[in-house]
Amino acid sequence: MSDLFRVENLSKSFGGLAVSRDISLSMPAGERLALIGPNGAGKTTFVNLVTGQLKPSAGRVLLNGEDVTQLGAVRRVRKGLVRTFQVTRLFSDLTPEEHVTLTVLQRQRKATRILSRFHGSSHVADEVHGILGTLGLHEVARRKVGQIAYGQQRLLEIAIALALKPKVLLLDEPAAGVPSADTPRIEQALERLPPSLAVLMIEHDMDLVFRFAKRVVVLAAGEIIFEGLPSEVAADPKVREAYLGNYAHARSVA
Amino acid sequence: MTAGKKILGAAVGAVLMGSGSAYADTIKVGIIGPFSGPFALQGKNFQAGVEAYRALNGKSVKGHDVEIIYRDLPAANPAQSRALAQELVVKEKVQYLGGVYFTPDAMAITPLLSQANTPLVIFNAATSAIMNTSPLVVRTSFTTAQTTNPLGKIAFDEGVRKAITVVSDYGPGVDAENAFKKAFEAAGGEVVESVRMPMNTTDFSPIMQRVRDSGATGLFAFLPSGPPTLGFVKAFNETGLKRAGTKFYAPGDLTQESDLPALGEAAEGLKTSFHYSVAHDSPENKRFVEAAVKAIGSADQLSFPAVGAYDGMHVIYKMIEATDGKQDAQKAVDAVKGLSWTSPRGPVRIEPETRHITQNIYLREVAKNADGKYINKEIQTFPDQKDPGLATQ
Amino acid sequence: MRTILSIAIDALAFGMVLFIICIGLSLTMGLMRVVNLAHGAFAMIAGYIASYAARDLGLGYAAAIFLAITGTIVISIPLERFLYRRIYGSSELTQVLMTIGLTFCVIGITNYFMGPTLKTIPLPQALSQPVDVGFRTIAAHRLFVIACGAAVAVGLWYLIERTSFGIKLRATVDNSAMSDALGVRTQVVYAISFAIAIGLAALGGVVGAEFLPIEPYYALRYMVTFLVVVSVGGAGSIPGALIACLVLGLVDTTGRYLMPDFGNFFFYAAVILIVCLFPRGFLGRAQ
Amino acid sequence: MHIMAQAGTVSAMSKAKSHHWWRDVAGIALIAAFGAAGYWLFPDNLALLTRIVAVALLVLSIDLVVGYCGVATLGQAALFGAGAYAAGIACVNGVTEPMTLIAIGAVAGAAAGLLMGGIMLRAHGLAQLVLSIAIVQLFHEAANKASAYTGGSDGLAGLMVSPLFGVFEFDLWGRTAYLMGLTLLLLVFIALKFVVASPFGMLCRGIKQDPVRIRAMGSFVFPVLLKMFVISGAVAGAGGALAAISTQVVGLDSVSFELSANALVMLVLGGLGTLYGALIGTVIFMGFEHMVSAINPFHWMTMVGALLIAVVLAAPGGLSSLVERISASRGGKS
Repeated sequence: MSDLFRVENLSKSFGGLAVSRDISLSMPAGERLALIGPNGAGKTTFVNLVTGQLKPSAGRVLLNGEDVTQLGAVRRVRKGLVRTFQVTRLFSDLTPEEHVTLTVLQRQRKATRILSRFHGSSHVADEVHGILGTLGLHEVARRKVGQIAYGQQRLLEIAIALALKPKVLLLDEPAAGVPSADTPRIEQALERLPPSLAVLMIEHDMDLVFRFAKRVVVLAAGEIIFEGLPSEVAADPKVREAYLGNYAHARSVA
Repeated sequence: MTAGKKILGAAVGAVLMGSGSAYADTIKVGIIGPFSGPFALQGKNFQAGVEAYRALNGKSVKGHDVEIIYRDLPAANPAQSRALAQELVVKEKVQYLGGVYFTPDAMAITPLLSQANTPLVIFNAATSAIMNTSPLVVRTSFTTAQTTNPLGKIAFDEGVRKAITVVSDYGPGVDAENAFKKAFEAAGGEVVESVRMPMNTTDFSPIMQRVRDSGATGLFAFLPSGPPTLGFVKAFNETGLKRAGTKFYAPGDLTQESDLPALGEAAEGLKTSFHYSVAHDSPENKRFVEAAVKAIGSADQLSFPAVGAYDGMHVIYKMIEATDGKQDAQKAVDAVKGLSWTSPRGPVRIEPETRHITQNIYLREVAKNADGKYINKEIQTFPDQKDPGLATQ
Repeated sequence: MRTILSIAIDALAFGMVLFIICIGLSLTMGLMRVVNLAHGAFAMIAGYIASYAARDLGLGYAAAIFLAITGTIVISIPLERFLYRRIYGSSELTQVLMTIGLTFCVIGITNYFMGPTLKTIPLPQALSQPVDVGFRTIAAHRLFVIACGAAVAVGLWYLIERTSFGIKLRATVDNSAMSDALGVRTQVVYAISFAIAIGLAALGGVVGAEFLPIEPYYALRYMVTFLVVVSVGGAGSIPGALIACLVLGLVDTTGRYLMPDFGNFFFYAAVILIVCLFPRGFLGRAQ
Repeated sequence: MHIMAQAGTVSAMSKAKSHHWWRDVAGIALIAAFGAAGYWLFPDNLALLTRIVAVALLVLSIDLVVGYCGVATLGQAALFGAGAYAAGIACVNGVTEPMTLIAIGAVAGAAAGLLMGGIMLRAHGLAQLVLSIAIVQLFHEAANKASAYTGGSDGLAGLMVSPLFGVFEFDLWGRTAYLMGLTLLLLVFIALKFVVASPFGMLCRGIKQDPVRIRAMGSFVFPVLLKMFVISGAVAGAGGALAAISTQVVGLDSVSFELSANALVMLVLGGLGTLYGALIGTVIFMGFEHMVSAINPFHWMTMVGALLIAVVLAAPGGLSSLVERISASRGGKS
């Protein structure tokens, strides 16, 4: 039970259609896990189940040994289970600074205060600028999000997640849609994630996966078909069968 | 010659103006009414009554020109009512206020009157209690209790022993229900059921079903004039109540003349009691109708609010006469206490104690006149009716 | 039993009037995403035209209905072209602002030209008779309204589900850019749908005039009822609107029979209950 | 040259915060100036101006839920009316001190806001709008039914409010009422400026744009919106109480759908999501309505309708966006 994060026999079906079947996996602190699989394998569904956006049909989610399956999305975030979104969900007329400030205040349970100024606390401001600085967003800190580059928006997604001081971080395709010139900045950001953090990353870019992950899990048709080292993935016959075409394709594109 | 006369007149006027403003001055009268919105027709009738009076009796009293200022208050809205009254008094410097269709609007104005030194002559708003809120209010319309009262005895005399009342669920509706109940029970009848329906009811079939189930042989109804009356009367006919011989009584709001072309055949034979029918047969009324139709533009649109306004203007003119153009609300009101005259509706009198109008109430029947037009034909007169609501207080 | 049947048939007639008028609004709101608060204004315009045709021109009832529908659609064409096209895709509140403005204008203009009195549309002899249906008498007109409602429901269902226009309409609604690329002339589809919606409003205004009498304030007086019915049914759904009209008609009619003093309480309490149970309306599309 | 330009942007950025602060102070001063100008320029129309102030409070309260939280409502008059009736009933029963009455109205409005929010926030979009309509209709019906307390359709009359601070009477000329109303409006406006600039205000703006994102940030949505509903109820209730005090009558119109709809129209006319838009919309709409209905009491509705259409065609974001656009284009030219 030393695992920081554990998923046991998680299943989900919509009507008669099973989209997640009996998924179990666990992550210790400091884990760097990549979850890959062909389109429609149920990767985002898995993240939605784990973070509480969807209710599982069966199975359990444990955080620090505590069963959080019955908790809603908000409570799970507050316990340290944090995600980013595949398609950025940001507030287009707010600035990155405002996004992260709001997140930090929320983490400190000060976000619902009426009798304080939004930019009032210098402690908060220092932390916010620290986070934005780590991710290289200080230059655009006060521009409206609608006006900054998409790569920077993806970084902001990560910044918001970090501002929540997560224990487990689920990154849903952090580099999706980012022009290849900007990918290194994302990679850099991933390398600088706090070492104790357990990170699960869904990603299509296999180069990124190979550089980032210590362990790889392959999901196909809602089931885990492989779990092991990145170097072993390519050789696995099941993976080759389910995935290789896409993988080869992805590689050639990258 | 004429030019010379004009110049002379102007010169005399200028001299008089210089010597004192008591003569060729303008006295302003502010009229508040629903001139637009869902009750625009009633407001138009206010205007027609006022204009008819001025057409027949001149636009000045004892040398004081009378100017009318209209202000629109589309629906019951006391806050706006007060704002309009305040503006009329303070900004437009009116000496008299008139009009007011709804009770709450009148209630919002009455607290201002003594400070404004302005009398209010109500052309319509028909709740008894308004008269108690200020000594400077005079009313030339009617109260619902006043027009309803005779119906109780009429129904009993026509053989109805069990009756059901159906009224719109608001102030005047409740007044009507109480008045009929009291009068009918005093005559010896029994009200077996009282139904109050929401104002916005459009389908009356379920109500008629209830009337049928109640076993009553007489139906008393009160609805404000307007679109729902049509549905109500039609539902009464279509559900077979009319054929079954159920007797139908209502105050005249239900068969307002402007609704009659629409109601038409459906309302034929319907008996209502009211203080005024456009078809009232008297020389005064003929004169009035002719002038009012000219003012309103179409004979179909003329109905009772016009006569309230016409008589209201009469009262205001008398007030101006009595005060000789000086602003003195108490003197003006005192001057019309006990005033009696022959209105287009018949003989009327301002009761000195209540300042409300005492008048004949008529039982009328919807019938075709010689031209094939539907009218409220007067068939019985109940002379000299006071407001029972105020009389009991 | 007689009472229950009697109430049911009243409820059916009232519900069908609501349905005929509201289904057009449901189409504009659900398929074209325009909150057209001026919908009732078009029904009212049709009522005036029919009244004029029948009373002043002496035309028959059927001719009056036909004239009212075509007349109203003709009036609506320039409005669609110059006003509504500007607000397709705008925020709902902007649409509300404009269509309320339009309603005010229509009311003001009607009041000026037609006067504030009630206008009736004389029924033909056959429809104005009470008919004995065994357990009670009912106005033939009510039966006619029920038939009209049923015909509209079936006709619309056929149009949308079974014709090529229906396919184009649904495609345009789901993805107008894609439909454009596939050669569907979406502007035309919108214009035709708008005309159909207005035509239905017109039909409802005329045949429903016995329930909702024609007068200038008509356009605002029933606006809330129409909006509520459409939302309860689920905007854009024909069976949804039908169910909503029948259920609300039944609640309203029964409530007014059982406890007339609290008639409005029943209606709005039912609305709150339904909306809480079915947040998208009975058969609303997923948002 | 290039360096200077860069330095310029940096200093402009660091100034951004204080710039906003100054803008708010200037805005509030401007409102106070307009209010005072109204007092001097239209001393004979103070009852109208007081009514505008009361309605402005209602419109501001709608802006809080519609403009800042994205909750559509056509039933806000329920909260306004709750305040008006609470103040009215208290006054008839012997509580006649005007400030106390305003407080009573605000509390009643807040309570009604709690109830209304609790129901409305269960739904979204169109369904939410319909819930708001149903609620205001039920309030209206309840006020009509409870005529023993509310006076029903005849209105609750006979409010005898004692003079403000024991000195200033609520009289025919309405100076006390107007100045008290204006002060109330300014105080509320300042308070709301703080509310919308607080973390809570920012959270609401976030919820308006994307509640899912806000949940993923670890914040609940429902209690936040409910809180805003309560605040908005207090503002609307204070407006209702002001209307009751200044007119000394409370009518059923104060809990009507029509008032709610008109107020929403004023808000959209002025522009959502800036408190200024609410004030601009109220003043323009009511001022215009008053003007055209005085010129032609019979057919003014057409003119108001034409105004609304014209605004949609010319300034789809409301009049305040027009002001911003003009000032932006001026800035661009200079």
